[in-house]
Amino acid sequence: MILDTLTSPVILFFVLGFLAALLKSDLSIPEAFAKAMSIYLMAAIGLKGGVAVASSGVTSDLIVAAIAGLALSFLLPVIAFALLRQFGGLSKIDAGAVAAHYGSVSVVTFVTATEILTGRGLGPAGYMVAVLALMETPAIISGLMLAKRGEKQTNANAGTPWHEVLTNASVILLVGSFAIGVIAGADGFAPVKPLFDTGFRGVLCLFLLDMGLIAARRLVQSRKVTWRLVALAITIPILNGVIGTVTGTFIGLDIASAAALGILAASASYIAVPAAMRLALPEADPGIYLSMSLGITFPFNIIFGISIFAALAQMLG
Amino acid sequence: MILDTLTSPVILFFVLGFLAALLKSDLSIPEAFAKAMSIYLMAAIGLKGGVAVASSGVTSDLIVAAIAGLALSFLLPVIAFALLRQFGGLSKIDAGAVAAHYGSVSVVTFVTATEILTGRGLGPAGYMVAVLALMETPAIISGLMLAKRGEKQTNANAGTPWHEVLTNASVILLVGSFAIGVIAGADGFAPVKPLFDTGFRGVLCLFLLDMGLIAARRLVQSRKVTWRLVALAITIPILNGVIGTVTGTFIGLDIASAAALGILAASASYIAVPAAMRLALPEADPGIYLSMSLGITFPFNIIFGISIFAALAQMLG
Amino acid sequence: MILDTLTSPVILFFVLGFLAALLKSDLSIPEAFAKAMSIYLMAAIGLKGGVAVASSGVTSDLIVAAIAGLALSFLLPVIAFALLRQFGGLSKIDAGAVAAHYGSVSVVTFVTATEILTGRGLGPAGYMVAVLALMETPAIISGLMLAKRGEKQTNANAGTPWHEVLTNASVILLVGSFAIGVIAGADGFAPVKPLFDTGFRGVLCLFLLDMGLIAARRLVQSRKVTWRLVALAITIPILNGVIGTVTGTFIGLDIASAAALGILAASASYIAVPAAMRLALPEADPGIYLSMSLGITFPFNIIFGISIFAALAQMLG
Amino acid sequence: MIQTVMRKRIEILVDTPLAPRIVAQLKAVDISGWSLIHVDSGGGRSGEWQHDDVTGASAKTILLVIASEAKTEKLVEALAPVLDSYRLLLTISDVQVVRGERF
Amino acid sequence: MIQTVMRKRIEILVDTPLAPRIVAQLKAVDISGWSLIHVDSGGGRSGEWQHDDVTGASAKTILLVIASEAKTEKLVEALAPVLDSYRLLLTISDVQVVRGERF
Amino acid sequence: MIQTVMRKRIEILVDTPLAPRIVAQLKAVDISGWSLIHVDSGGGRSGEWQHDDVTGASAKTILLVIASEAKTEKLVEALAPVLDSYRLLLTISDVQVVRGERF
Ligand SMILES: Nc1ncnc2c1ncn2[C@@H]1O[C@H](COP(=O)(O)O)[C@@H](O)[C@H]1O
Ligand SMILES: Nc1ncnc2c1ncn2[C@@H]1O[C@H](COP(=O)(O)O)[C@@H](O)[C@H]1O
Ligand SMILES: Nc1ncnc2c1ncn2[C@@H]1O[C@H](COP(=O)(O)O)[C@@H](O)[C@H]1O
Ligand code: NA
Ligand code: NA
Ligand code: NA
Repeated sequence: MILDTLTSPVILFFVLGFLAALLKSDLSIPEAFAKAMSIYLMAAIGLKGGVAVASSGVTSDLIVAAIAGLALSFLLPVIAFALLRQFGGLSKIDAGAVAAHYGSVSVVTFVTATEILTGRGLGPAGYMVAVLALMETPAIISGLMLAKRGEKQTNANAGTPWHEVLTNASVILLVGSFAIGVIAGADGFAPVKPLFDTGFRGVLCLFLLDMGLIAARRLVQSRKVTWRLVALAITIPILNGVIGTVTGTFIGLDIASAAALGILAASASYIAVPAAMRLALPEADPGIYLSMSLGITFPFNIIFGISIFAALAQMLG
Repeated sequence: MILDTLTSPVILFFVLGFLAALLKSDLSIPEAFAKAMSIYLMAAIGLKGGVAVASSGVTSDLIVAAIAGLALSFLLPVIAFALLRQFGGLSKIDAGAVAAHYGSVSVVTFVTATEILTGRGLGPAGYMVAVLALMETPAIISGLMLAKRGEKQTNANAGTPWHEVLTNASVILLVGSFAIGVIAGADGFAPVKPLFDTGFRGVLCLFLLDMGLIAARRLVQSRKVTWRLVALAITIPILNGVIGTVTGTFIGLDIASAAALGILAASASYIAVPAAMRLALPEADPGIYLSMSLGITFPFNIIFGISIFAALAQMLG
Repeated sequence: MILDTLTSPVILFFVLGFLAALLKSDLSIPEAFAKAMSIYLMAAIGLKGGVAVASSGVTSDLIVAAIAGLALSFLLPVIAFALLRQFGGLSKIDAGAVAAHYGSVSVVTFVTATEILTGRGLGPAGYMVAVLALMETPAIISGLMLAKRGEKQTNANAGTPWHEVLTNASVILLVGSFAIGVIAGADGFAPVKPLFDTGFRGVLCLFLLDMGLIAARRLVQSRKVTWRLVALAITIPILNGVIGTVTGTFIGLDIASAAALGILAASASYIAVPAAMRLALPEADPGIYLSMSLGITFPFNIIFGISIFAALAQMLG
Repeated sequence: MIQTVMRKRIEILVDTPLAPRIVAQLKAVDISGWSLIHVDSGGGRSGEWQHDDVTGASAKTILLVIASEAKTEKLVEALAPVLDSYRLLLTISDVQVVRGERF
Repeated sequence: MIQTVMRKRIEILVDTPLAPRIVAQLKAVDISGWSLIHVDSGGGRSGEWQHDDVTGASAKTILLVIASEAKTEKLVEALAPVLDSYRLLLTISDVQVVRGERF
Repeated sequence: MIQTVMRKRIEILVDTPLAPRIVAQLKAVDISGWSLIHVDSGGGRSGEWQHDDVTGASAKTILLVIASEAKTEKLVEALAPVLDSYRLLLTISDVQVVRGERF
């Protein structure tokens, strides 16, 4: 199955980008174009999820999955924090910042997983997009709580940046286009479908080309990641992914959606959370959390994680 | 009918952007991508208009509509100028600059209207694209004449920037791709149709998302717009739109094209004219004309204006 | 046949851009968007070539064409160098730098030719994409050898920048997506085909619009191009194109592929080679080589060259 | 000759996500104007970086501020506590300004 | 040691659509070189702005010019009439320049 | 008052493809930090140019470096041989730096 993944153009473009950066090629995707693609991908996935929920309605599965997602995002940082402190040897602040990343989710990992699973007839339910959006922020709160546990009084400047967290671009875009999808329904979606559906996988290829470049450069430029942290950047997603997949199966989700919940749990944020951490914990070292989540966990999930948790969900389901 | 408009994804994305900016979200569309989309939209609309005229030929309707458009663009600033001076309390220079915006047109308002009207079986004639292009510049000239009326001698530096006005990007692009459409015809257009036709509405969604952000930020950041000016930024487009729709009906255009002429008259430029005014009337305050045209009139037209003038055209027609 | 070319939207957009720049319009395509389009075009052409080879297999034609391409790229600079020194009056260093451009290839010229030839039922074989990639770099080496012939010892700083030349963005992207096409095959390509195939010509239109602007601005801003150099910027591509087409026919390629080889030989690089020359021969004047390759040869090939070499291949074939 | 006055030109290199915080500090010491200059990439003791819009967290920006000497001193005092935790690079030089009354 | 000479470093913050006019003034006083630096956003007494390519009218740019003192004075004189109407921000400082003959 | 120290502010305008070479020179003289500022366009004796990402060869960039006087001198010496062939524009000015120990 991993081999299967490795012949998909989507993954191959990621590998191409990764190799190009390791070879120190001057290949680069203009930032504006990369950001445009990420906006497109989020709008597309939000719309499609919303349209799916518009036709299925609000089911009990949706509600159960939403609660499970919220709980996972809130609780997974606790385990990660313990590992990062004990085994990883990080300071309380750095450990809290990194833990928040692993509790939150990576939109691109989810999108790639959806594409690959759908290609195998394992497309997750539309409401998983809502779960994705819900899982972005709780981890930020628990990460900050862990980082500041035991401190007397947090000064105003360093408190949780509630406003930024709740109105952050990816949350607004996902929730907003999900809502538009729900309102417009399949009929309203039809006229915009050519752009948001037909072109989707091609754009994902080019976006993953860029993510490969960014991930490998991040890996090469990082100076502060010890071997223990490298090990954790692979162990934590496996652990989280297993917990997520088992939870998904246990609460009765279909196989594909349980796999998707596992992948969400395994994925680490590299958009919303770094921005929030830079604001709320400026003392935490961005070199550590970006190298781990973007340089190691992201490629691991794209190439191995997706297949692993899909296989696990099929075994359990 | 307004409700109808409000469930179209195209409009909903505009609303999403508007709300995101009001919530002070950090959502933003990269400038380069926004400009790319506007170039795409102008090329697409130009091509489609040209292809339509290539098959219909140059009809008397086309000629009559073109003359009407030119006249409207030249004359509408006079009414606006009087209102802005008397009721709005603006200086001669600021009033002239603002009036030029209201005589000229907004390409995006036209494009959005075309999409929405076509969705209701009310697609305007292809030649209206030529009318759109013709209406961009005359208002600049009459706006400048109004602003400088009574001045002895205008110094060279502050004269009409003829060259910039006539070769401005949107005029060149609209006229150029219209001409390409005419030359290529339906057969020549076929191979490029997938990009310029199929993807059109989806791109319009993302572009209006950005316009929502820009319009709301402009509204929030503007400090110089009095309540009187807010009232005029709604009254002038209504007045102009009614004049345009009535004129369109009167000169014998079909219902859809009369509505389109109304919408062109109602719309206010925020690309070609601000650039020209910055050059020709640097003393005029850009805060005023951009806030009015982009912050108030543009959203008003997108959400209400299009439906109002379409309804009026149907009543009259 | 040239007239035929001149009514294709692809070429007309190039002409529009060219005229807009000559009129000193402020029309401009955001750099990030232009670069994004060039990445898209290279990925698309690489993929399509790879998929074609995946189904045809490695034929003897492919191998013969590859060898011919390598030889042409390596040898054509020698003729160009002699002409540039003798007739053009350039210094050894400038002549070597310019000669490298003419031995190498222009991806966009190739892509445009492929589109136009395919439109006439003359689509070149898929493996020509591999030939394109192979022809990019040998000319750099022979250009540098010519520029430095007779020098005792080249200092380290000014040696051939092997690493940059071999990992340069367009080589990596073409070779990489060619390989992805080969691995994925027609089945793997299917899901991404809507983006990379259907939208292709439309994107090419917008890209050529930008190339028209860039080429004309380059032409206007260049101050160092004498009439002799202008003449050579037209003579060299004709000469090279004839050599390439004859070679292609002689080694037994089909008519379309022989024409394509001619066009590759005629085309002059304006991406990979200028970057390499800036590094390896910083003393060479970029004003000369960019004006010749981008300002004169590129438009000449797009508007006349493609048709000329296609006609020649048909005559010979 | 046109009258010029001496003012301070302050350049603050800051992580883009933190820039609004610095702007808030400017306003707090009554400095009313600033400009953000686009920085493409850079390197320092903590490694190299490129501007990247996807993970905005690693981009940097230069805040350019013209201010009077008195306000500049106040600003430096105000930024002192975060200089290290925000990893700011702060430089100050002298400039002649035309129409300097406004600073 | 390499020879350096003292020149003026002029920074002019200007609305992007007006930049060509300033460049024309540079040429008029015989200054032959300039560079345009990208400004992303800013704020002043007339509110805040972001670079926006759609309505180009509200973007700003920094014109960086190295020139001799004599030419700088001429430039400032030449720009004096439009300083206010163009809302220019103009600063001048001293710099050491290598290969300074050309300015 | 916060302690500031005097350092040199070096601006090097260079063709973007050559920037990595200059950065290598910085490292060679033990300067550990630099920032690349985005330049949109410009003009000089050899004509005008716009930043263009398609043919990257004609874009330019400003390398901004804060360094001690001693390192600055070393850098200028090191760049001397390529100043002309690379067509560099190099300016040096004085700045006050907070936390200046690191330069
Ligand atoms: N003190 C300052 N320092 C740096 N930039 C400034 C300053 N004041 C104004 N600006 C810039 O100039 C623009 C116009 O200023 P104003 O005319 O005061 O609104 C602002 O938006 C800033 O980009
Ligand atoms: N006096 C100057 N002030 C600022 N930038 C300059 C100056 N002279 C040249 N430049 C920049 O350096 C580039 C090359 O200059 P040149 O070698 O004179 O053509 C120009 O395109 C400008 O971007
Ligand atoms: N000496 C310097 N001159 C210019 N920019 C610098 C310098 N040192 C650091 N920087 C910038 O500040 C960023 C952070 O520096 P550091 O904290 O030393 O890693 C670097 O990536 C550069 O963009
Ligand atoms: Na997670
Ligand atoms: Na109007
Ligand atoms: Na060639």
